[in-house]
Amino acid sequence: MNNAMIKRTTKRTEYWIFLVLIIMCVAIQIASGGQLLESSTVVTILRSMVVDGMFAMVCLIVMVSGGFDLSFPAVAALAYSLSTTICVNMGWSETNAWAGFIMAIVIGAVLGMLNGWIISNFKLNTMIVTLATQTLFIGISMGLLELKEITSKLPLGFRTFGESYLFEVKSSAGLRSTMTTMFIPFVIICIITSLVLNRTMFGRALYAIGGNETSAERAGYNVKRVKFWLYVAVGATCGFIGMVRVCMARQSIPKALVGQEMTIIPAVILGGASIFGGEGTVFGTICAVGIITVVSNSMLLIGIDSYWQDFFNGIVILVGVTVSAIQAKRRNK
Amino acid sequence: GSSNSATKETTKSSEATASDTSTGKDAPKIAFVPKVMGQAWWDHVQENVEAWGQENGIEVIYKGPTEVDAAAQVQIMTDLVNQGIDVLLFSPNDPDACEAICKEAIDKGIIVISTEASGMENVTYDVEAFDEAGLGGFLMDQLAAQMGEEGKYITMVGSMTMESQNNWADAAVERQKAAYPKMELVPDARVADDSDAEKAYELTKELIQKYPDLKGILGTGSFDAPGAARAIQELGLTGKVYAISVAMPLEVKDYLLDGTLGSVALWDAGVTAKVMLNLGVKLFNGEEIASGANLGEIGYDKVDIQGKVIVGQGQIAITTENVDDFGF
Amino acid sequence: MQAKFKEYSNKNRYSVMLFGLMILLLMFFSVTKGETLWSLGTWNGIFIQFPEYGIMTLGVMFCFIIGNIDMSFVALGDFACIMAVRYMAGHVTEDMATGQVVGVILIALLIAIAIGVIGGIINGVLVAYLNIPPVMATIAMQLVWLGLSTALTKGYAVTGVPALYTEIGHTMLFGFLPVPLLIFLIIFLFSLFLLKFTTYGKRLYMTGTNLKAAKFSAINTKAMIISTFILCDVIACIGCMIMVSTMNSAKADYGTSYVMRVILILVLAGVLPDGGMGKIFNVLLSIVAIQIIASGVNMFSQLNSYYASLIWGGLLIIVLILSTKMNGTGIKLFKLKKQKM
Amino acid sequence: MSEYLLEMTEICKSFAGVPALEHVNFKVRSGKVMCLAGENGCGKSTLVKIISGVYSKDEGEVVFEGKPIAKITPAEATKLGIQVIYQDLSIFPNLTVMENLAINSEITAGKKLVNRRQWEATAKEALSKIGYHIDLHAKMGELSVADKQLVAICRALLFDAKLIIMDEPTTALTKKEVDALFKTVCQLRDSGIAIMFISHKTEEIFEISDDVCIMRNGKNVYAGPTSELTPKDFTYYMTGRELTDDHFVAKNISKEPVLKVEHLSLKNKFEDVSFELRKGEILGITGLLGSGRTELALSLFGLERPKKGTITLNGKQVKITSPIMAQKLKIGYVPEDRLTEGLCLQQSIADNITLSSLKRLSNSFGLLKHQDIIDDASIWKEKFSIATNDVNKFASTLSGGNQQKIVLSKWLSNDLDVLILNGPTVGVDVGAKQDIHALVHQLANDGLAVIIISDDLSEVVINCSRVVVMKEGKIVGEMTGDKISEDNILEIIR
Ligand SMILES: Nc1ncnc2c1ncn2[C@@H]1O[C@H](COP(=O)(O)OP(=O)(O)OP(=O)(O)O)[C@@H](O)[C@H]1O
Ligand SMILES: Nc1ncnc2c1ncn2[C@@H]1O[C@H](COP(=O)(O)OP(=O)(O)OP(=O)(O)O)[C@@H](O)[C@H]1O
Ligand SMILES: [Mg+2]
Ligand SMILES: [Mg+2]
Repeated sequence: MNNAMIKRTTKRTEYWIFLVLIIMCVAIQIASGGQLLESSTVVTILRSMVVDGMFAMVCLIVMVSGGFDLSFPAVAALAYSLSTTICVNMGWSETNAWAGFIMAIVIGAVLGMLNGWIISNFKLNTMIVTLATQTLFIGISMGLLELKEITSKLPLGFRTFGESYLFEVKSSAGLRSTMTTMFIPFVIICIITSLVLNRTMFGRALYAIGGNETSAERAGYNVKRVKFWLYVAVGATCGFIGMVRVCMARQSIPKALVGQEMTIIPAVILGGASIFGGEGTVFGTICAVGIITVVSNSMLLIGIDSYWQDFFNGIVILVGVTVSAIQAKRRNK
Repeated sequence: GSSNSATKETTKSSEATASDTSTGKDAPKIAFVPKVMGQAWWDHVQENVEAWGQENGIEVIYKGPTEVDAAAQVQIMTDLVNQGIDVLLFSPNDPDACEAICKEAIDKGIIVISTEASGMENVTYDVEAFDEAGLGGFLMDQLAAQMGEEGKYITMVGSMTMESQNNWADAAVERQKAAYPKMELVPDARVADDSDAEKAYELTKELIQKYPDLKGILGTGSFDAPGAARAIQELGLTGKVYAISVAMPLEVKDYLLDGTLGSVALWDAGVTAKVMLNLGVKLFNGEEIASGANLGEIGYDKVDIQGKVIVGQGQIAITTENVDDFGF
Repeated sequence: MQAKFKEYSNKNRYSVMLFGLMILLLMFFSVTKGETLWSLGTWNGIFIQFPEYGIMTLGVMFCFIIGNIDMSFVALGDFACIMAVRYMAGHVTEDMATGQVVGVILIALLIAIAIGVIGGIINGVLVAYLNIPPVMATIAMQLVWLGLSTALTKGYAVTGVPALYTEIGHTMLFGFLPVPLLIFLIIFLFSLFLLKFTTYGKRLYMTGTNLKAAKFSAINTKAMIISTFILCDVIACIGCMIMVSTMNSAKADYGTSYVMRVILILVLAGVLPDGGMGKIFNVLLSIVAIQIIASGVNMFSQLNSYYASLIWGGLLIIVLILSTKMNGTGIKLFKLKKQKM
Repeated sequence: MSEYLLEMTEICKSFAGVPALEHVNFKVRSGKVMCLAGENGCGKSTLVKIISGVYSKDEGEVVFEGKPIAKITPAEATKLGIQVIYQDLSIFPNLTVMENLAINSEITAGKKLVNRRQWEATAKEALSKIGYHIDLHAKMGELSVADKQLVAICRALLFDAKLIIMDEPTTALTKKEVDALFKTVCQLRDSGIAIMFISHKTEEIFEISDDVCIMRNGKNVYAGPTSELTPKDFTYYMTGRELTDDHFVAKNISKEPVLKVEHLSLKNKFEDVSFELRKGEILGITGLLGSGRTELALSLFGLERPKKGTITLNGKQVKITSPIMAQKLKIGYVPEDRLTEGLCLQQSIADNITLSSLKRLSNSFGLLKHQDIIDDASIWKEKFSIATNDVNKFASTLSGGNQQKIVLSKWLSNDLDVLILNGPTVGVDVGAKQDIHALVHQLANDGLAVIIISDDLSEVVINCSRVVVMKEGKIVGEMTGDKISEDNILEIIR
């Protein structure tokens, strides 16, 4: 019984990814002369996981359902830039961040509806649909609406919210680092994703659809409805995440997230999600995002020349996917 | 200023006379190609270009690539040149990449004026707010003064492939080697923040972690100083670590006021754009330009012409005193 | 007659749609900007511009047909060009005779092509032997090539392209045919030939439709995948070398915006990365349509370049929806919905 | 209430204008087994999907328990007591056995949240219905086909089903498992549940059914008690022609074996396998699921690399490392799963037929001879009477049996010494089966050496001049001539 359980656990991708994360942390800790686990570094790494981590959750949930979303950065970008632009244009320079959040969530949901409508009504490759909507959303935001970068005019409420922190730590050198409040939404979104995927019938529907869409339909799920609401929820969440980013970076830049999908999607796949759907866990995804963040945030510490960072990043992803591909092959044997 | 409006008058009148005469020259078709669309910096330029267009009654096509990509920019320039314009103004992502299309444009009789591209061959003129080494040296001088001319520093750029930012950073390092022997460039030498203040913030923290005795960060992109300042402030290192870069005044106002940043550098690209527009019209109307000419904007009333390069005195240090003077 | 057309349009619905699209576009721009559109200069511009990414599109098309995707081709091409330009810059001296310069250029081209082959082999091995999903493998390789180029050049453009080479990109043969367009046409005809008239082409489509079945039919699918990546990356490198001649230099990040554009063109042409689908003529139509939109948007001084994105995205959605409706699936789905409600 | 549980009258259904069902009538009695039979593509699965609400009918009336049902969704059908085990089993390969067992009933119950304990209880209850044991936490996709089948049956039993429909449940099962399944079916029938059973295998239908409904081209041609039919009538109704099942008699067997396999072993799959094959002979290989037959065939075709043993072809010892090499050595292989291994559905029939002989159909520069491809394909279309008017149509437009003929032609158009057929008539209707068998006989008599791997014992008996039985990776028996009979084979297997 216990043996069987151990066997099952060691078969899972997230187990390996977690091991890799630990080994990587130890290796970097040694290579950087003990600088990685310095409290301020840890806080910085956790902080920089926030936005990528939340996007990874969104990406994961879509991938579980057998989809492939390229449009989420564009949705987030359009949602937050439109929302902040409205705030600024209405002269709400003092406005509370919540107004912006609500607007962004609504806009995100509306954009998600377009994705959801197309994907649930027409049998189309989701990657292509979201490629199209991504292009469209960028065109709407920068072409049709001509949304501009907002930095100094960003409403005060947004900035204050972004500056707020949970606690502060002092490193051995006496350097103060603060843990951003935005870490809470990150944790909440991870928990919600995990609960939705594992504890609700909606979540099981996503796995079921990802595993075998016709069977899901025959089992009694309304696949179209599930898919539609999935993309609406994803859109709304993207709007929310976008606003978190605006508050953290204290600037709303319509183009800032474009291309982000190319770093998030590899992380999610590294974490055990399958591009064919039906596989993937929150834990594995967090570990994978952890690996990528730790690596990219400690390149300087371990002495990798800045000019070589892209190369090194590429190699890390390559090694990661190779390991999981080989492992998958072994498992299927 | 008054000189400003004076040029406007002359431009207008010369135009009026031009259209009356038998040469039949209409208002020139002018196009301005920025490095990229939709960034605050270039939005500011766009506003200035549009304002100029309204004042002078000349429609200016303002059109740039959607990504910081030389190839995409050249494609747009190709379109414009082929659709028939009289004056092409641009700021290249990559000067070398634009040579060919510029040559074509000049062969077609188009007046070509570039900026931030002092090395270009196939242009009628190149307008610079300052000379390239000048900005790097200027930034270094400012930083050195704040650091007390000693200590370790590092350079930061928006991305490793941004030509002009790299040039300025190189010039800054040159300047340090020549003038500030007690300052030292750390082994990492240069980092890139992907033109993202959040990344600049993370990088700064990481740098300070790695180099506890780091004293200065010299950035050349407009996101460098704001991001670095946030990290410095959070780490409680105000007055111990200094950062400087090119930046938009209002973006760094808070940091200047609370002393996290001593100063940032700026040139008003909007003004430079207007100068280019004025110059373009003058050339279109057949006027000759010589050293000491007045191009109608502050800093350009007595320009210095070296070959094809017209250099103004456009760079400005932004400090607490003048941060509110710009309105952007 | 009508029935015949119906049958034809059912079989070639993408061609029909793209033709319709093209006519609509031309009509629209004729009405709004007729004078500019129908000037020699505009068409000149269109035909000078699309060859460089058009060539890359033809390369990636092969990858799509076999059911793979390549995200690394521009980064690889840039790397190849950097090496080629370095070689040219190092070996061309002022007092060289034209013949010698041509020799150096040819060697440089061979270097670029060789690097394309290497890049293709790496991609192919990652996908065929290590079973890494192509998207992942090529995104990683894209970073690797970009990183290598950045490290080698410190981010600067590599200059020193001989004048003779730069001329290639700007010479009009017989006074009307730009050399890049000629090269595009040659590669187009070559691809057409490969796809339609050779066993390679047939195997490519079959392997793309069902890799396992192809393997069971005594097709060396691993070799097919690798050779397709080689073909794709070599063609992409040629496209990048044309970019070098128009840009007079090589750099780590030239043409990065072409990756998405190329994918967009292919999808618009009905060449989906699922494999086994698509006609090369539709790709040609799609390339031209995309360029007409880009150039068309540039004719309006009040529209910024992002409008091209807007139109591309919108059109792609419409084309996708129409294509499922013509398939019958779209209509069926609607019916199902109605009856259920 | 009538004695009938389900009554279907005048059912019509067409897809995009093409009729699939035309005025179908039949009735199902409670506590009886009704068999639905008919050629490939005659509309059996479509009919099932109409009953279960996956498709909606165009015309006609469905009456269940005396109440007419107008519109129905799959979930509502479940509530009414209709359970379907689809042809493809409708399982979720990425979920565990427990989840697969419980998910349907949870959905039907309209649950919004997941209660693990409840799920586990449900799953255990389901398994207990037929007293079947399996690891609840195993991944469904990793189970064997037979286990998947049983899980699907358990899942169906969870509901208080009044009608259970099984769409070709025996195609992937061997005799032993079929027997186990039939036992379960009898149990269910005796407890008063109506069973609707779809099959292509005549023997099975006569073994299990009380009533039968035979369909042809979307119309039903017979509906009534099975006892009133003879097998001969049955096939006549199904195909519209008289069929004679000729036993294969090898006419000209070569002296020297063309293929000789000695002590071949593949780790965990099969061990120490030796046999000989002569020209003009048809060798049958049969055995239980997982006995390693497929791997043996794959080893002969270069897709597996056996570590030990030798393969001798025409007197020369060879190492076969790839299908390309196998083709060069004149070995052909028709895979067991035609959809994933045999066909490129979205390509033309002609391209599929000629896929492995492109070298012959091109010149020395690799240039295709387009006309030859069409001609070649047309020859096979005639020879095999493939039901299509145009070889340029997609392979997906054909019915299952005709698709199988394409896969066969693909290899037969090569010049072969040895042809290996793995499950050549799986899911193929009797008519097409007959055609395929006749052709194989003719080929063997023309000097081809054939290996048939099959679960269908009657197929093995009719077609083979020699039979090898495998069990757990070893050859456990061999028989020739008159010794070949279903009983003898079964005896060895058990
Ligand atoms: N979704 C669909 N769209 C169009 N045609 C369909 C569809 N489903 C089935 N058909 C057609 O309806 C006919 C009946 O198909 P069905 O699947 O019911 O056959 P079947 O009797 O189950 O065959 P088999 O024995 O091969 O399982 C076939 O000609 C098939 O091509
Ligand atoms: N000795 C063994 N140990 C463990 N697993 C085995 C062994 N032999 C077979 N199996 C497993 O049994 C399953 C079926 O095996 P295989 O494909 O060889 O069956 P087969 O006899 O060809 O059946 P069929 O042709 O009816 O599909 C596979 O999952 C295989 O891994
Ligand atoms: Mg069926
Ligand atoms: Mg098998």
